[in-house]
Amino acid sequence: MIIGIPKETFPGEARVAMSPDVARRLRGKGFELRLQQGAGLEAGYHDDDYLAAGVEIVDGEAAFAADLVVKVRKPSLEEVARMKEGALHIGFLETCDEKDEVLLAMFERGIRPLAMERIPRISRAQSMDALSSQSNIAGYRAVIEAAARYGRFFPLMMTSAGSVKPARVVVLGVGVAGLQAIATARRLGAEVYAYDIRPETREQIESLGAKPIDLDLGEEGSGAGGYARELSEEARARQQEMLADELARAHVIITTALIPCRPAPILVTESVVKRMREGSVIVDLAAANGGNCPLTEADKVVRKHGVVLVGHTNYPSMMAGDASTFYANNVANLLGIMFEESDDGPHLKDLAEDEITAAALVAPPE
Amino acid sequence: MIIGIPKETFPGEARVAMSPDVARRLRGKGFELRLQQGAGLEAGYHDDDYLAAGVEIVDGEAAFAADLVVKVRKPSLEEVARMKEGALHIGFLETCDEKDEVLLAMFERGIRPLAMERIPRISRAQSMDALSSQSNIAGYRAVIEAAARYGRFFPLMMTSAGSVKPARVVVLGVGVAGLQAIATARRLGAEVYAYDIRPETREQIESLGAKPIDLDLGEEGSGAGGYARELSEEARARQQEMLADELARAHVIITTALIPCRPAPILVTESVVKRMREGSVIVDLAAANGGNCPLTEADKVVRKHGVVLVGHTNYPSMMAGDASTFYANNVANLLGIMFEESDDGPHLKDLAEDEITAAALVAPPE
Amino acid sequence: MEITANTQALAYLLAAVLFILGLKGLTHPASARRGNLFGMLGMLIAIGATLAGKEVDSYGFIVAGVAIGGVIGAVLAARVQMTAMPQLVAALHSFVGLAAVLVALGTYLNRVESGGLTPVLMGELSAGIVIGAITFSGSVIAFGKLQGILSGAPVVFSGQHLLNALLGLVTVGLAVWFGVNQSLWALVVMTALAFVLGFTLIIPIGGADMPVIISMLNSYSGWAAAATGFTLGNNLLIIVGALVGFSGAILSYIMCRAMNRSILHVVFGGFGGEEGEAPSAMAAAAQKGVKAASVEDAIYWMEDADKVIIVPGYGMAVAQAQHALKELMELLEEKGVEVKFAIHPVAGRMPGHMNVLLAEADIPYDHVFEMDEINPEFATADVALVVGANDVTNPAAKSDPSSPIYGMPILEVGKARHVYVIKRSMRPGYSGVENLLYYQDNCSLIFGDAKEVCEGLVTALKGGGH
Amino acid sequence: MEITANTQALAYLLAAVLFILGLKGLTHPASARRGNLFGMLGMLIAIGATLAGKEVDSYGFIVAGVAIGGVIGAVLAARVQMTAMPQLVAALHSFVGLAAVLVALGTYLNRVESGGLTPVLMGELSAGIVIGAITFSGSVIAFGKLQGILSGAPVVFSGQHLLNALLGLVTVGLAVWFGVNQSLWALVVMTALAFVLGFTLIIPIGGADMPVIISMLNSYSGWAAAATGFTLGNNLLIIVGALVGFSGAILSYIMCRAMNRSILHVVFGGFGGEEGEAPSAMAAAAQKGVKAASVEDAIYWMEDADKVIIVPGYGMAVAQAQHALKELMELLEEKGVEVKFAIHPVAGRMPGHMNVLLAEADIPYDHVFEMDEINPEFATADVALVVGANDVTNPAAKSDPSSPIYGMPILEVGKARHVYVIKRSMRPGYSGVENLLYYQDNCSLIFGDAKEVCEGLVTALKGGGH
Amino acid sequence: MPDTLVALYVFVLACFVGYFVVWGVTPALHTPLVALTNAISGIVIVGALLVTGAGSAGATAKALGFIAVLLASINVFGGFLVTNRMLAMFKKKEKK
Amino acid sequence: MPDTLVALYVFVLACFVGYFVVWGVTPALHTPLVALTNAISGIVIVGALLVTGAGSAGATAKALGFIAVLLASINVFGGFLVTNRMLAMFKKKEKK
Ligand SMILES: NC(=O)c1ccc[n+]([C@@H]2O[C@H](COP(=O)([O-])OP(=O)(O)OC[C@H]3O[C@@H](n4cnc5c(N)ncnc54)[C@H](OP(=O)(O)O)[C@@H]3O)[C@@H](O)[C@H]2O)c1
Ligand SMILES: NC(=O)c1ccc[n+]([C@@H]2O[C@H](COP(=O)([O-])OP(=O)(O)OC[C@H]3O[C@@H](n4cnc5c(N)ncnc54)[C@H](OP(=O)(O)O)[C@@H]3O)[C@@H](O)[C@H]2O)c1
Ligand SMILES: NC(=O)c1ccc[n+]([C@@H]2O[C@H](COP(=O)([O-])OP(=O)(O)OC[C@H]3O[C@@H](n4cnc5c(N)ncnc54)[C@H](O)[C@@H]3O)[C@@H](O)[C@H]2O)c1
Ligand SMILES: NC(=O)c1ccc[n+]([C@@H]2O[C@H](COP(=O)([O-])OP(=O)(O)OC[C@H]3O[C@@H](n4cnc5c(N)ncnc54)[C@H](O)[C@@H]3O)[C@@H](O)[C@H]2O)c1
Repeated sequence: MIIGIPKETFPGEARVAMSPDVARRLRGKGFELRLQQGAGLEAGYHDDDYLAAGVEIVDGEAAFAADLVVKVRKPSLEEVARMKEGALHIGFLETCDEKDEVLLAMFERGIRPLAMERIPRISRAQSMDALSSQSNIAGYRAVIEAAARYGRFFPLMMTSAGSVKPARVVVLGVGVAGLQAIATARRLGAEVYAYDIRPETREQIESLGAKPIDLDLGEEGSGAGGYARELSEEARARQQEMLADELARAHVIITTALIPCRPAPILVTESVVKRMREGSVIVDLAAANGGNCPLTEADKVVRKHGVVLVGHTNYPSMMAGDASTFYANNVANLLGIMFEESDDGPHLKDLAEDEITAAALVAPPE
Repeated sequence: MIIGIPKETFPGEARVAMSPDVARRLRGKGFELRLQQGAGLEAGYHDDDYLAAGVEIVDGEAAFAADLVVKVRKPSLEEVARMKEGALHIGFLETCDEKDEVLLAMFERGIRPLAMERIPRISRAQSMDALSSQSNIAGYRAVIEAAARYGRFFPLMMTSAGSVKPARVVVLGVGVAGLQAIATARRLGAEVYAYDIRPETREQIESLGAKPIDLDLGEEGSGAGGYARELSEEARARQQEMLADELARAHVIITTALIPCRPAPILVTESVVKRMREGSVIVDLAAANGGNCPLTEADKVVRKHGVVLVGHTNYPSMMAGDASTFYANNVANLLGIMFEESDDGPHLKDLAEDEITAAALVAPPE
Repeated sequence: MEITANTQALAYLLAAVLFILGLKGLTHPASARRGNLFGMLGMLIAIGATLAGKEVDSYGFIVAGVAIGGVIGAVLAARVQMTAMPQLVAALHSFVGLAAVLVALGTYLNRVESGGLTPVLMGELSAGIVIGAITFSGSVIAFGKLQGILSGAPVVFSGQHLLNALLGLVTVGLAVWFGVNQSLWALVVMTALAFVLGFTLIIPIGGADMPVIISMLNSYSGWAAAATGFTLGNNLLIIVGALVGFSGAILSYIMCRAMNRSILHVVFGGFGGEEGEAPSAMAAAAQKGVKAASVEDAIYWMEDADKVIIVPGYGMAVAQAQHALKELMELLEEKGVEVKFAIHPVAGRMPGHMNVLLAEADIPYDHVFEMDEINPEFATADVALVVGANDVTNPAAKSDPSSPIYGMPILEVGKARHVYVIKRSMRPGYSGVENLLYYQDNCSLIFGDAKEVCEGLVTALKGGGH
Repeated sequence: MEITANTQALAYLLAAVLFILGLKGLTHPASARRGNLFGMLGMLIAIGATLAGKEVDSYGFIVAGVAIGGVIGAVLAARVQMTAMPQLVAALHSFVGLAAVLVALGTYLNRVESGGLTPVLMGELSAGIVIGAITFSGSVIAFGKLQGILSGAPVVFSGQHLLNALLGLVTVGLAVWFGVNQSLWALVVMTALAFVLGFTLIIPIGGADMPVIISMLNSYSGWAAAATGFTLGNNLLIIVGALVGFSGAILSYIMCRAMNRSILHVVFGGFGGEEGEAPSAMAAAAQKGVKAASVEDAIYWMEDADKVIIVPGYGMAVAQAQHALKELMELLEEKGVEVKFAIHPVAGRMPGHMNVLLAEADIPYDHVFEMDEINPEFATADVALVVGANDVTNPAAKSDPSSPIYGMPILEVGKARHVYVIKRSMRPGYSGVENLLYYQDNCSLIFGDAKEVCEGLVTALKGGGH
Repeated sequence: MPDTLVALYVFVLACFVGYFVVWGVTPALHTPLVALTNAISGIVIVGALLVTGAGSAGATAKALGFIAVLLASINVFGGFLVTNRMLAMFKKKEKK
Repeated sequence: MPDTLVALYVFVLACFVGYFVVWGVTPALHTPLVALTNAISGIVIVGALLVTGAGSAGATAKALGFIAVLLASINVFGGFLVTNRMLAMFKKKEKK
């Protein structure tokens, strides 16, 4: 079983789908690995490190021409064309649309794609859940970004040259990223408030020492599989209104509210932004899906009404070293349930049998 | 007594020497304040805020033509020319050379400069000590900067996608900035080591939960007034050598070692930088004085031998809001001992009488 | 060899002192075994001095009785299963009660012959008989409940307290009648009623309260002995009886307090009846056959363990117990215990949840281990302390393919010598699966908020008092 | 009205029970006043029963003695300065001792006449006289030292223990001689020697240990009373004597433990002699006239205060006591105490030093106040707890223009009702200036590492035992 | 003092001792302590001995006494041995 | 039992009570407790009364007894009142 790891070509992507350590582990299980030259460089992993782990360093063609291609980001049409017929592909597919052209191109060539984002959120699958592992990084990084862009202290400080009040940080959306953001902002000494529509997050917020914001929307926010569901029109308006005062008093807002395959809900309206103090910061982790604040511009940092709006869409890539290791671990754990060890190397199991692989495998549309 | 607050003209300087709140306090004591239009804008203070505090908004000329000019940075020759003869000037003078041309220009025009950096480090003067208040900001900000430039986590993290070890942060020089850097890095969850030549810092390092690095240099490092003294050639070499291994294992180094009026001691040599892991970060707070690492380039962020070297020289300006408030408080406290309240406004006291003002006042060279 | 009354009195005093020291010794593990020895020695001296005294001059029955009784007692004690101890103690109690009744009756008979019956004596006699009889039948019921012959469930019926009060009054009335009129039938009916009273007093009490009741019956048997002492004019019996009587009562009170029960509620089954959260968790646990433990039980094993592994989970986060854990760690380390923290990769509700909190509490990184590193160490740990973790310790993940967490690697806490789990109830964790760990022999649950329990552990570890 | 011996015995028993309840009551503030009442009642019953008994049939001297003594005692007690209490107690002790000697001598004289002298009685008599005499002269010395008539410094001379042992032996020898030979001169010499022994036993003991010695002499006076009881065959005296004797001894031990002293060292002045850190800090404090206090003293005022203000300083950081302070805060708040933290702008060694640490311990921001906000509140605080802060609380900054910190604004902790300062020694803080706060009347120092002391406060607050 | 009064004195004092003696017991020792107290309450054996051993005792009394001795003996022997077994479980391992 | 033996019983038991009774005293109450114990030790007054009040007592004994009564009275009255004064200081303010 030959695994190919091409270099990521998505603009600004610094991650790589495999780390030297994980590669060594997979080698031990009988996989052959081929890494495109320089694929790990931006994540801080040199070709030499991979070589030492038993990985073959190849060119781009060879990396794609493997039995199993492991990538981080969605491949381009051109990349699909370079893959072997009937190969397996593991990576984020970044689409909810089964008729997506890249998917169709894969199906056409008999390539079976496993979408990392479709791995179900059950306890057993947590070690393969790349969405979580990367969100975690985004949550941490978002706070660092906010602190770096905020022209004041996060912590309370009483000094002989005067006192500064702690920054008031509000985190919207308390999934994996939101929780890590809460934790990190708390560490830096900010006063942290958080809000989510799923009521079970209340206890989780408090378990990190932050304060939950309670709103009564008259509607239940928990959806299937631990995700949130989309609110009714009416409830959304009520939510915006009820949040407004809390948000206007905030100095830093970190938004992470997402609903799978839907545009991100709007939580921070322009009128709220106008009311915020000069120099406040909004880090919008939902920027790629339209943003939780309509003023955010994806992949840009802009200043509007005196507020800095950070619209980066790829935080994990800013911490490519750890992000790549996490991702590689997720992939390796997934391979662990996909293959059976045997004397002549790993054997692919029936992917329909395990609920995890069954869910991750994208089937051609009927 | 008219106090003029001009806009800072030093490139990249965002601070202002007065904040609206402090201005209000000084107004209450009978001072008249004239602020150059837009002087506070970059620090997040609008002219309106000052107006509301009773400050007159004037043009640059009027701001300089006051009885007492309060600035942050050293004035230019041209600015000195705009000041009134016999006026007082309060601000950093940024020189140890009494024959400095700006100083000479002042003396020539009978202007009496009080240098903020010369305020003695005695308990009583702590509230006027702008060096401390600004160093404090630099220490905090240096860590935020490091975290933003470091492609990995600071904290230990054990997750289902693998574990990351905490970042190993070494702080060199444990003055005000160093202590705040230790505290901030610890908050973010890094493993923090610190070193200073003054032995009394050991306990202070531990009081922040970090680990002191002990070196035996065979020489005492404490100088007068709480500052360090310069080491002998021999001791310096021994220091570099003994630190090398500790530093090579570090992922983030924050250097703050300074000796007043001397070039910064070299603590991180090029050979150490070469040994550091790819992607490590060095934040050199001594960059303006030549740097504690010879590879640092002042005011630039460079990558050498895979290590990111941050050479910013004006961290307080990155947090201009809080920095300006602190500075303004320091100035106001200094004014508090310079002037006597009386019915017809504040009266200047004999500056030679109080040990603090006596030390801050720069006398013309004989 | 016959001894004088004075020598006997001195010997009795010595025996009494030894009993006191014995009881005191049993309050602390370090002196407990010595305490038991003191008790034995005291009993030896007491019996010896009695036999050597001038009142005893016929030994046949005595030797036979002691020999037979001794052998039976020794065999019982040696053979009984550790788990059947409570029953045995209940059975032994009943013997004391019956013996007290018999002694009183015997004394009565002897005195009737020798003619030394005074109202005071008759009163003392009655007290001995009544208390002894209650002790006897009460203990028999307790034995039955513990042994499973009778249902362990509390048998509560309306009017129960009224009935008891009535029975008690009538019994006392009969005692007075007997004292005044020396009427034998009064004696007989009184004795019978006392037996009934013992029955009605204990039958309503549920199995969970049995330990307290055993202690309470113990106290009764002490009073019976004291009454006998009064009857016989024997100071040793009085001292020891009072000692046992009062200390038994206090002990019952202490046990109730530790179990968060009201003593009134226990002694008069079904009284009060409102139960706090802890007991109901305990009740649920008892129903499932899960062992509940106290903070002190855990400390007992932790304080001189070689290695303690602490396993934090989401409950630690909810309770914000990390600071208390830090203190616990420090105290244990002061006592030379090696303390490690075991972090499961998915403990808590976000990646690194435990790490953030442990770091906040300043728990050094070198004490914190990930699952793969620490799993082999559980087998060598004396105590695994699970603080609000659940799913991540559930052996069902390894053994039960139908479980939704099947296949998830877990922390193998079950391999430690003793496992103590801190949680508030029998409710499951995030995955909703019941934790099989709790049914293991070496595992006990300490119910309560993680922070409060951990603070309790700290306090207990610091000792406090005496 | 004369009562029978039986009634008297019952009354005596009641009195004894009241004394026991009285002492028990005094162990806890809530029951202390009731305890004292019990004591008084017990004494009233004891005296009443004695006077009503058949042994007493001449009342003249008695009424006179009680009247005069009562008035003197009452006046003394009402007039004495609070600070002179220890002296008064010492003086009262001496009276008990002397009374015991006189009673023994009187009994001897009475018996010589009525002719009931047995060796046992003579032994009991001797014990009463010797212990009484030691109590008397020892208390006189203690009084002298406390009153300042004698130097408070320990008077240690070589051979002192040998001398005491010798004196003791000779006294015992004389007692035996007296018992066997009824020799009056032996009695007289023995009495004299016992007085001397009291002197030589107490004179070496330093002023700091006087509280313990007072309690020890108390114990002696109890034994003297018990001996008198044996002589007179009076069970009440025996019970109360033993009670006072033993509890006094235990109390001395407890006090020594609380002060970190060795009881041997105290009772035989100059024994052992090695002193730990704490006592030496205490010694330095005592020398400067600064009050040292215990954790329990501070808790006594804190636990039902309305407001406690905690002032952390560099010492809290050094000791890393912030987590313990958090727990202290929570416990106090549970008891309804308002807790605030007062942060001086230059506390610690860097700007915001305290803020970082308090945030680490999760102390909510709304509990943390800066100097200007909190200074007006000290006047309404019941307790200001200064944890390792020094310079920032030094009133010299306001009052002493020659001080290097003159002009620095400070936290005005001195205005609180009680101030407790936790630090390890009498060493000054960063500025090297002595802190005038410590000499204020309302200020006491608790010596020790800030973390340990704060944990001690937490433990004490939780109660522990009984 | 008459014997009954003496007995009362002794009784009252012993009650106090009983009250104080078990406070502060470690919960882990609750059960062994009950067992020991039980064993000690076997002191009625002294009464049984006195009844049985009295030369003057009638046959019925002797029989009653005999049973009492037997029962109390079971209690005494059984009680102490059970306590001992319980305490054996509490033997901690030696510290290195 | 002979009186001396009774006395011994009572003495031993009272010693135990004395041993147990003051454990757990709050340190703040150390001094008042000493004061109360002192007052209680004034129980020698009972002895003094017996000596003085005995009809058979000689003059010397009476004199000694009188002084003893006087001294012990000072102690009793002084002791309890002093304790009371000390405890008054310990009155806490009422909680609202
Ligand atoms: N780490 C992640 O990223 C992540 C994300 C999402 C889900 N999860 C899931 O979360 C679970 C984590 O396992 P876990 O063992 O840490 O937690 P858990 O299985 O959810 O168990 C937590 C236990 O703590 C107890 N508890 C709650 N509050 C308490 C308090 N105040 N005091 C004492 N006990 C308290 C609860 O029992 P009582 O109610 O009886 O007290 C509960 O049984 C796994 O199933 C994992 O898959 C993890
Ligand atoms: N905040 C700043 O930026 C800064 C910077 C530099 C200097 N300073 C100066 O530092 C001082 C700060 O005042 P401060 O009141 O916080 O500190 P301080 O005056 O230095 O007093 C600290 C006290 O804590 C005690 N201590 C030390 N370790 C302890 C431990 N482990 N346990 C208990 N006590 C301990 C010490 O007494 P023992 O030795 O007897 O225990 C000492 O008296 C001021 O003089 C200020 O001017 C401040
Ligand atoms: N196996 C597992 O047990 C496992 C693994 C990973 C995540 N999870 C759970 O899955 C859930 C989702 O995690 P995620 O980080 O991927 O979520 P996500 O990225 O899909 O969304 C982020 C958060 O935004 C919230 N949100 C959506 N609409 C909102 C609105 N209008 N207002 C406020 N908040 C809104 C969601 O509730 C969610 O908490 C979490 O509960 C997480 O714990 C479980
Ligand atoms: N009034 C006061 O009490 C007061 C106020 C402010 C600062 N201070 C004290 O003044 C001192 C200096 O503070 P600062 O921040 O201005 O110092 P700084 O900026 O002058 O120097 C920073 C640190 O670098 C260290 N250093 C110099 N050469 C070094 C070398 N070769 N190797 C390692 N370290 C070296 C110095 O010891 C100092 O700690 C501190 O002790 C501070 O606490 C006192």
